[in-house]
Amino acid sequence: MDLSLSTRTEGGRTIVEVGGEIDVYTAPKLREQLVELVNEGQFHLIVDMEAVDFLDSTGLGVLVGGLKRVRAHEGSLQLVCTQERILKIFRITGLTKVFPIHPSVAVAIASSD
Amino acid sequence: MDLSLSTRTEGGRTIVEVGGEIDVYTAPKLREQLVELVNEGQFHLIVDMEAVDFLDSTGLGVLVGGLKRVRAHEGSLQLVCTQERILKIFRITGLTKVFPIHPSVAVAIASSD
Amino acid sequence: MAIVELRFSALPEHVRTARLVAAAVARRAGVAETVLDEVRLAVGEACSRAVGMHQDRVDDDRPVTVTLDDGNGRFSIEVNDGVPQPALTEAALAEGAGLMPDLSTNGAGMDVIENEMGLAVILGLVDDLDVRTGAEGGVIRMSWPSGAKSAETVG
Amino acid sequence: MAIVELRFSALPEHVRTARLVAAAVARRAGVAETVLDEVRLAVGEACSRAVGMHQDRVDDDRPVTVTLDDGNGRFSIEVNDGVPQPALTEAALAEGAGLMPDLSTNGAGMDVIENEMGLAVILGLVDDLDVRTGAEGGVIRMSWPSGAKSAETVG
Ligand SMILES: Nc1ncnc2c1ncn2[C@@H]1O[C@H](COP(=O)(O)OP(=O)(O)O)[C@@H](O)[C@H]1O
Ligand SMILES: Nc1ncnc2c1ncn2[C@@H]1O[C@H](COP(=O)(O)OP(=O)(O)O)[C@@H](O)[C@H]1O
Repeated sequence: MDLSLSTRTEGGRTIVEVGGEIDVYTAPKLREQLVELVNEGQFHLIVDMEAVDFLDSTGLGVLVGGLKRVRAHEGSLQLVCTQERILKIFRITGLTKVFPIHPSVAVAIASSD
Repeated sequence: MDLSLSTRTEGGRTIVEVGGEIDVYTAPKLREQLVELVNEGQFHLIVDMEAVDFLDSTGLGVLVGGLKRVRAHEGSLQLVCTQERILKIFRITGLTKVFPIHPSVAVAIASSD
Repeated sequence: MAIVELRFSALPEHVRTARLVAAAVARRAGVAETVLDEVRLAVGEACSRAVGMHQDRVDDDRPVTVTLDDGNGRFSIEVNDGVPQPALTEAALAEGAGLMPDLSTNGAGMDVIENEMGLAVILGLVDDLDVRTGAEGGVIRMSWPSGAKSAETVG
Repeated sequence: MAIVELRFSALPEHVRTARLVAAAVARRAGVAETVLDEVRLAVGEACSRAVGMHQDRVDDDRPVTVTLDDGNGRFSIEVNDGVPQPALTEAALAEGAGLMPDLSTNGAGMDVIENEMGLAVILGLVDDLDVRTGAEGGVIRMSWPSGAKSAETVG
């Protein structure tokens, strides 16, 4: 399955909804999307991963890259994820300590960063 | 997907309902089933292929083998199939002339052979 | 050139894997959705036949090789059964030697039907088809239009 | 022995095909459903890494090779990146040279994280793992229990 991307703003945050497979083939598109948002001056991002079927380290790398970019502008990058098999990959790589991970977009917006 | 097989009798015929993939790997199971029925003295068979996802020439070979077996006992082997992509394979190989193919089990039972 | 090659021990269980791979790579190469069923069936037939060629050769552990290539605006599949065979002569090839059983004839023995139905299906499905035998094994080569994407623009 | 081997040009698009094949063959080999996600992820990581090894080598058209083997009650996957590398010394291997970045350290540079996360995922997922480099290319070998079916009973 391919990658799908859609963005919207809500509560002062930009929400990036990602669906499908984030892997070595599709991750560049997600990277482009994040770079574009930062270039447009949107520094508070929430990446909603509830519709993601597959995530690998290339996808993690893109998320880490996005985090570095928003941080350079005092911004934030939070994740929405409840899928155990996706969470597991963040846990294995220790990235649960790097990203705030929330159970829903509403919770992510409500959270102070 | 694997092969699924179930049999029942109805209107003096034995109906073999086949589902899944009939190919070089699974066709032997279908062959065993047909041989078993003939050995049990059931010579009027209807093979219902409506739940078949994939059929190749090995499957066709098993059906032809079944036909030969029932004919040796003055029996019959009719097919139920409405799926265009399955029908196409019978057409390509000229087997539409060899097998009576019906749109439903009811029609197959009603047809005089 | 974007090439994918699958090699497998000549066992019926792997023919499915070959179908799966061929369909996935063909889809990615831009082969039309309506043609994918044909690709799946044709590669399955070619591989079943290849596996069958090994049937009476217990000591023969040469693999079957499926090569998928989406270069030059076409998606091509080559199946090599890995069973060395005497090469067919040009003349025999021209006559389609043994390739196309006359299944439409009423009197066609059903044994013939059973043995040659695989090639009959391939011949019925595939327009661009090439069959060769030789010391390197029997090779069936088939190809389909692969749509807009060329190998250079992919990736 | 039931072996399936997949070779592909070192392009990102083929990594999906490798995941697909590995999962299909693993399922058939009797690997538990709960483990299939791990297999899919691990082979994807190994292949992504292999493709990455080719990135700065334009002239290098050696393929990546994935070998799947369900012999001996285990399902094993070997990924060879096809990029000749100096062999690691035993000592370096024992120390896990460069394999396991210390991601739990707060100070770990995120560059390191990005570069080595693939191996970190594999190390986190796979119990039976072997990494080698050499003139034949870098090889990652992984295996999982393959359940009831042995190669002999299949088919
Ligand atoms: N192009 C290929 N694709 C997949 N597997 C291959 C390929 N070439 C060789 N192999 C595998 O690698 C193994 C070693 O064969 P290989 O090194 O090619 O022998 P040779 O060098 O004599 O041709 C073989 O068992 C074969 O299955
Ligand atoms: N070679 C390919 N391999 C894998 N996925 C591809 C490939 N080409 C395109 N895609 C995926 O398909 C999506 C749409 O690609 P596109 O080229 O616009 O047409 P299509 O949807 O028909 O593939 C992309 O998001 C991409 O992820």
